Amino acid sequence: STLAQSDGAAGEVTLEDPLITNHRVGRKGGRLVTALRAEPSTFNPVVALNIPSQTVIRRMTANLIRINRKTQETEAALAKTWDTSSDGRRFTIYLRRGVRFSDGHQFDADDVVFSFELYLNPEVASPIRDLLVIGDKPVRVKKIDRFTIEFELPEPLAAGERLFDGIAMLPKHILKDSYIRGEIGSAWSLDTAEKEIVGLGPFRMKEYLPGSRCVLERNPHYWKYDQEGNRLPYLDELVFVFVPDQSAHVIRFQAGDTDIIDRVSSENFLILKRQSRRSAYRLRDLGPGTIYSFLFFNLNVTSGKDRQSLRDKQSWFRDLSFRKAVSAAIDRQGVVKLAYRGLASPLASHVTPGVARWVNSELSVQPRSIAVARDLLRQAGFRWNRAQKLVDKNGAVVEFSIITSSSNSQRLQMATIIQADLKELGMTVHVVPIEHRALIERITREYDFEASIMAFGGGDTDPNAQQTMLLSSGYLHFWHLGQTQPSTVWEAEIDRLMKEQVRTIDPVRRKQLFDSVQELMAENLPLILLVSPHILVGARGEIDNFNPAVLEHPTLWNVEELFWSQQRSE
Amino acid sequence: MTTEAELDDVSESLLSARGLRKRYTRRGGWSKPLAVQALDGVAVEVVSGSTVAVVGESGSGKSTLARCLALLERPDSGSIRFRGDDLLAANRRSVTAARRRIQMIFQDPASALDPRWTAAEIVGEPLRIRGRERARERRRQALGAMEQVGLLARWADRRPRELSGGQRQRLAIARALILEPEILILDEALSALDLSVQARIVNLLLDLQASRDLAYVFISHELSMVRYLADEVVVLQTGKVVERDTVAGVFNEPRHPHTRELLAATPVLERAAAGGG
Amino acid sequence: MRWIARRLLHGLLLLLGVSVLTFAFTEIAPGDYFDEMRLDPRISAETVEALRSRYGLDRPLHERYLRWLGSVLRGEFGHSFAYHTSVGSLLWVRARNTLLLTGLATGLAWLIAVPLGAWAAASKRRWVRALFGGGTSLLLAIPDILLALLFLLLAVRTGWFPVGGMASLDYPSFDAWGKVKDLVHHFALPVTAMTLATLPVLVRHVHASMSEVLRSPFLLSARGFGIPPRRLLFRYALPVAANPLISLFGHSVGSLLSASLLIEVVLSWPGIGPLLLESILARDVHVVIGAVLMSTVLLIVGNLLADVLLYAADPRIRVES
Amino acid sequence: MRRRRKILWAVVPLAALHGLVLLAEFFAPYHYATQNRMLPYAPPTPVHFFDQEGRFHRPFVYELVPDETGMGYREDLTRPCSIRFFVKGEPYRLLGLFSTDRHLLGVDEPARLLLLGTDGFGRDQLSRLLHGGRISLFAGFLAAALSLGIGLALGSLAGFYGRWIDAVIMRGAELFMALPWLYLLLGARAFLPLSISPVQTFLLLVSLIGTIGWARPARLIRGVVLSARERDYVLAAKGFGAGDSYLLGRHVLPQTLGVVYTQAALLIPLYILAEVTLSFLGLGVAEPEPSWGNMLGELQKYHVLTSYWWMFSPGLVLVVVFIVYHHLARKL
Amino acid sequence: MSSHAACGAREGEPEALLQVRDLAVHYVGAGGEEAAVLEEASFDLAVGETLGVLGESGGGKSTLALAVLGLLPPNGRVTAGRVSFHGRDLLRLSRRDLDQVRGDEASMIFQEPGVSLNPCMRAGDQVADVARVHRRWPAKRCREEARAMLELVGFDDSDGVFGAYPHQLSGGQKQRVVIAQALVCRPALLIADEPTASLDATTQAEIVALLRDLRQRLGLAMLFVSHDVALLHSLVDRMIVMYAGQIVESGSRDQVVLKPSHPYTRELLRCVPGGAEKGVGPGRPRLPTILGSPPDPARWPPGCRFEPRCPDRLESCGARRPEPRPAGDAGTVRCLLYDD
Ligand SMILES: Nc1ncnc2c1ncn2[C@@H]1O[C@H](COP(=O)(O)OP(=O)(O)OP(=O)(O)O)[C@@H](O)[C@H]1O
Ligand SMILES: Nc1ncnc2c1ncn2[C@@H]1O[C@H](COP(=O)(O)OP(=O)(O)OP(=O)(O)O)[C@@H](O)[C@H]1O
Ligand SMILES: [Mg+2]
Ligand SMILES: [Mg+2]
Repeated sequence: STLAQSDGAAGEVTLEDPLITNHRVGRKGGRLVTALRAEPSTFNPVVALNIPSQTVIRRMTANLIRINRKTQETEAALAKTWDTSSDGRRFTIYLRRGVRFSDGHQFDADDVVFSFELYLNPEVASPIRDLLVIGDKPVRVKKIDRFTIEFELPEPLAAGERLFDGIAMLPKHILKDSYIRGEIGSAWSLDTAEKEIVGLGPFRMKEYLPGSRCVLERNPHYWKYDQEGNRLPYLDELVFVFVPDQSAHVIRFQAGDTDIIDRVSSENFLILKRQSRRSAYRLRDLGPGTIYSFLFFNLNVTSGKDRQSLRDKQSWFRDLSFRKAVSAAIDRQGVVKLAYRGLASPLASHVTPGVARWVNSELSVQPRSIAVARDLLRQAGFRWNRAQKLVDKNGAVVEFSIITSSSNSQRLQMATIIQADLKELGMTVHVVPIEHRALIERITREYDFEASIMAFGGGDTDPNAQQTMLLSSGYLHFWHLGQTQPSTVWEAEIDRLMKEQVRTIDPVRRKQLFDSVQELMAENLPLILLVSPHILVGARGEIDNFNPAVLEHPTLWNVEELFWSQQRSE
Repeated sequence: MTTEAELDDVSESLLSARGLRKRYTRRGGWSKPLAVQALDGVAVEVVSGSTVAVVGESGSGKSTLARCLALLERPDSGSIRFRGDDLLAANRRSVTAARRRIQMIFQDPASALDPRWTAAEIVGEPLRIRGRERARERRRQALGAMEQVGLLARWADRRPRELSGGQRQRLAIARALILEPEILILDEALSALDLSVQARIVNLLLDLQASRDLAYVFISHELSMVRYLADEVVVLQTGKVVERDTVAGVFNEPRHPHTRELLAATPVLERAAAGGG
Repeated sequence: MRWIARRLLHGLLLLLGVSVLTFAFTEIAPGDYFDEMRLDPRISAETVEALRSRYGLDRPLHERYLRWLGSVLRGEFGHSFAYHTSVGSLLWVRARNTLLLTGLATGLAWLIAVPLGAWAAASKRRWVRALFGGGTSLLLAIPDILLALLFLLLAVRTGWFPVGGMASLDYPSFDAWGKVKDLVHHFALPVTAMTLATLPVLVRHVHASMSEVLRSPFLLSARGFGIPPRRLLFRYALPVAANPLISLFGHSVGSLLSASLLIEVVLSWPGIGPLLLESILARDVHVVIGAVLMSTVLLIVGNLLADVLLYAADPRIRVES
Repeated sequence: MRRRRKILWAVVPLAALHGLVLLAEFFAPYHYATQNRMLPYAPPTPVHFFDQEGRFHRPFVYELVPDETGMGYREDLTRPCSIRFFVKGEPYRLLGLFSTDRHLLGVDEPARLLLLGTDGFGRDQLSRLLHGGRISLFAGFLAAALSLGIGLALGSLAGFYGRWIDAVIMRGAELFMALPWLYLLLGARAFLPLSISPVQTFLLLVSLIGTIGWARPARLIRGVVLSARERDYVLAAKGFGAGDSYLLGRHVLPQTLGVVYTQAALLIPLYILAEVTLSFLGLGVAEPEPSWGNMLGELQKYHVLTSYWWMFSPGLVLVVVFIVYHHLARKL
Repeated sequence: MSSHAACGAREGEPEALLQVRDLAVHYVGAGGEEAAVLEEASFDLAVGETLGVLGESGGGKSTLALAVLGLLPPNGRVTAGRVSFHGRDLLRLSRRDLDQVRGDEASMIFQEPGVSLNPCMRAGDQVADVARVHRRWPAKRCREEARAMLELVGFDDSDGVFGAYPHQLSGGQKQRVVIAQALVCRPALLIADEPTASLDATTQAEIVALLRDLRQRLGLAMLFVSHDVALLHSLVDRMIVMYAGQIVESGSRDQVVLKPSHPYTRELLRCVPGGAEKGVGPGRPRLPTILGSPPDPARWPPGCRFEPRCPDRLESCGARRPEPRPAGDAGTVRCLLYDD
């Protein structure tokens, strides 16, 4: 394997082509404190999954190519430049020369090859691997010379270079041993010595205090410079304090214990806003992010006697008029007002307005109309009994349950609102909050539910990232999982469109294809879209270059550029 | 010293115990269990209509003997015969029947009465357990028994704590008598009472003995009372019988040094002129 | 001391039983740790299955149990799925933090409860009794969670106290005095909340057992020999009243790890409570079992401690050996 | 006599409370689930006696309308709306028996009588409080009864017969106290069908908790039984030929009543509160059904905690109820 | 009422050690009603003298003893009277000053030795502690003093006893430790409330012998409460007899026991089973008793309290309250029979 021909690396190279950034030049010094909702579970990019871990890891590591969170376009990172072959299957990446890891060791193609080997090895079972497996075949990586690598995709992939954003480059000299021992999964865990965690990001690990905080310090070997030739980052230290409770985040921000805050809930945002006149912080409502919440019905094919009542109800759920009526009855404005205090946007497409590049702007939000809903139901053969309850053709009373995750109060609120809305249609709805794992098990494995409210989002904005949900065979195709053949015409059509857009390199054509997909989704309502919450962030007024974006990580994506415009009085 | 052999030929005895042994182990959390030989081969013979007194210093096993004789505690070994039946080998039914014939008054009156019950309920309890009479009849009989021991009918609905010590003790006696037992075991039943009440109860006991042929096992450390009441005296010391004799024998010619010690220690009122009062 | 050996054996069996049953329980609860990944668009179902089998989640229960037992023998107490590390090291730090909080609070609560309860029991003044009864009733009646929330509100409104964390970021740079001040500052709120939560029960018990002892004749006798009131209360009555209190003390030692859950969560204390809750929700099974066993150990230790103390404090038990 | 009077001090308020809660539909001005989407987190409506000119009226309120900031509310002073008694409102079945639509209190349209303000859905907090008490109090009762029932049975068996029965039961109790029951609850929830009503689900889970909670009372009761069976009157009753069941029923168990009452008074509040923790795990009472536990749980939201003081009302009610229960426990 | 009529107050003698005048005590019952359980109790106790208190159970003997040293339970209250001890009125002393008297100049021991000792302190420490509190000696000296006292009360093995906990001692030993506690500061007065009632005969004899001996050696004055006539007669110099909260008779021991004046005393003495009445078999003669029962302390009869049970009652007895009057040599009696 690649490891066999290890350490053939030649001598030292000085940083010949640093990345020169283009932003306001800042001043060095200071410490930035921010809170994490949970403690990172690992510092190992190979196995890291949850947001807290990735938030920390991404400040300590770098990618070959990254997606600019603001423009949502790709830009050079460790790769100085890259070439894409005309069929979109082959990428040649030219590394910056003389880049060093935070321990001073030089970074070159061997590290890249090593990193991909880790990610791709099925034994390691890295969650990243799935990104690099396209149509059942993994990406091929080839070292051309010390600073050039060639990647070959098994199939053409539109916007394939976006893949590199999620893949951190790892130091071969540090991780080689544990990889050979087969213990890469538990390398760089929480009890690893701080010095051993080495990366290419703007910061490196200084101190980790279990349960309370982790402190990163400036990486002295970072490869970005500002226009005046100062090496980035500006900040001396970046501190993550672990604060499990949402409210506590706000409290600490208010108290000045933390300097930057993201993922503020709408209520808390309003509280902060009320006080911001008095205090020195800036709050930003970035508008809808990539998250879309939706109500969906169980359209899975189930067997077994105990599911008989579900199958009876599915005759309603499969009825498009029924779904349309439900959608028409939902007071999305009410949801925005009550569950998000106005800081959310009702949705027309499952692509949110936050993804400006891809959203189909032709689609419009369905206004609430009980009359329309009633008409739809009546035409579909539903009636109302004397007690004003909705009954179907067979005289069965329409009654179903909506399960939601008990740990998410917004979704619970939405369910409660929908419950009241549908009551006006004569439907009896039970809201059943259940604990998250139980919910997932019911939806993904047992298909034992009637309807549910969930939300998707995050990750890349590119349509490719939505395949798992949109393709009828996708494992996030929650309303009907495990299909070998598309079970409806429109699902077949979506499958076709999605497969086509993957292969289409032309961005305009791709957009057209994806617009059609959105239309089909909106017409057939497998997901009854609700709202997209706004991304709400805040930062202390003295933080300069603060340039939040809706993509992950909203406030720290450009942490190397942040600086204290005046030394904080302490 | 009396040997068991001496007792063997007493054939008309009502209750006879032989070779009673009882050992208690006290468990502290830490130490190894501590054993106390409370009874060590005790033999007692009770003839109907007679009074056997048991004396001895504190901790000599008097109460243990009483409980064993009343069949409320199982001795480790030995035999207890009531009217000739060996009760330690008998079945549950005959034990229950025998228990009703042998009643006991406990040393501590505070613990012997359920504080939640009224006087009439307490006295009527044995009837209730036997379950033959209806509630009204039970109460009637209970009131009768209370009257017998000099308790007023208007106290029938009081609870034990509302009665004085002497009254409580009398309540216990009334309760013990209601089943018309043949043997009554009194474990220091009179010690808590003052002189005049004590005298009243003693008189009652004597009357009952005369009219019903009741036998008593009388446990006490007040030797003057023992001397007055008992026919036979058994002296216990650390679980063993050290002397057994008639009252006259024990008081006039005590044989065992322990008995002599006991006698010498009791102050006796010089009555030379007291009668003239 | 054979007795201690027996108790320890007992404890060991209890631990074994608890671990077996806990394992069985985790089986009953729906879902497992890797289910969460099923919602992640980047991760395929195959990867999830691969991970599950890597951690042995596809094996039958008894096999998993034996594997876990093996790791206990190695001192690792299993492996945390979420934290990719051995449960032992993971739990230890949080347990320490929790013990710091609850230990301080429990100590403080006892320090207050004993004199307060004794004093109230001895006092003949009506208003003292009324105030005492009312005060403890009120404290007893305020649910822990409400108490914690009120303290949070206090901290937020006044800004006098930091919310969460055990020390400031700059802690290492402070001088000794600064360190002390900083610690007091951070500990004040959670420790007070915790103390107030445990106090009323303790005070009630002290009061009850002291009242009983104060009625006992030997105190009257001692009073008859002119022993002054304070000495009477603390030197004479308290050791005798200690008996039931020691069991209570054992109990409060036993619950050192579990008593502070709500307060830890609300006041963001980096203790074992939030971790346990998170692990239960995340089905990070070994962490849960580890935490449960840890508090069972404490339970056993508490009982043992109570017995030892009882032995030391009560000559009636001690001298017989 | 005095004792009885003191007990009355606890019993009367408790009885009144239970009455209020039982007849919640009548005392509550609105249905607990009626949302008023224009009035989320409205403060308690001020009740007035004097109008703008200072003239006295029967009590009346003004309609609340959102204020200029869009964050708060102000009174629409143009139109006073009188408070009336025995008004017609939403129909309901009283105690599940009579259909009626009369409510104790009401107010003229378009104002709403929100004496304790509203929650995030604009639902009347007072109405929810009254309804919520029904579930909470009942749940507390149910669970406590189960714990005590089982505890009494096992504890008295252990104490009375001792030996191996005692050993087995007490080891079991230790085990029970150490186990992480949340898992069992999660598991149990998974087994319950989704279609049964949230209240039933909750009560089932509460019963489970109650069943599990036997260990502590059992230990206490065992202690009492242990000392009670040593009493001479128990021995005496044996002397009258009494059997074990008589001794247990007549002499031993009555002794434990004190502990049982005290435990009941401590456990009921405990179990009422258990719901807060349960809600945390999604096992509490589901929306829109109110209970004191899930209403109190709202306070965990920072904005509710800091901004809407009237949302503390369930906490206050709970504290009062608990004080009364503790008082009762001490006097019994 | 007047102090001149004090029972047992002997004129012309040297100043008494303890002078009790018109002492009255009320108890507040559970229901709130008050009961006057002690009334008009007056007596003197000279240095080195032993006074026996005999009487009906519930007659107020313990109450009297407790009231003298201010040890009444919380629901008891002295409503009138004076207790002068060494010339100081104990009833007017503050708790602090009273504590200095108790255990130092006057001590009290109770009926049950088993419960009079602190179960959690070593016997010797309990004795030493009394010395420590009153004398403020260094600890070592206190211990020595305690050890000496333990020897004095008859422990040969004073070291062993010193380190023993109460439960390791027998009833008699415990009572002796209590006595040592009471005497370690060499008080002038010892009040003993039925100190031997719960002990068995041999132990009782030992304790009584000890008290007799100590009285001699330490010049101790004693107030000795008991209902055992024989015991009192063998121990005390003078006796008072109490019935229903009143002192009904007082006088020298022989006078009270051998020539009782008050009908109650006479009746009481008749109840004592003596050797004379012994008999064997069912034909045993019955013991004499006093008819009826004592009155309820909450509702005393208006006249003589013994009147309902008195064999010698006069017609006026039911209505007139008898006052104490002199009888015999330096005795008193409270009975209308002796009114002239
Ligand atoms: N249930 C028991 N458990 C352990 N030891 C006991 C028990 N009952 C009695 N003993 C012990 O047995 C011995 C004899 O006790 P018992 O009560 O029979 O004496 P006693 O002669 O009645 O004494 P007293 O005159 O004090 O009543 C004592 O040492 C006592 O401590
Ligand atoms: N704490 C108390 N509260 C109310 N009444 C009491 C209290 N203590 C004693 N008494 C009552 O006061 C009266 C006198 O009691 P005291 O104890 O002085 O009698 P005594 O002569 O010592 O009797 P005994 O010989 O039985 O000890 C009795 O009627 C008794 O019931
Ligand atoms: Mg005895
Ligand atoms: Mg007395």
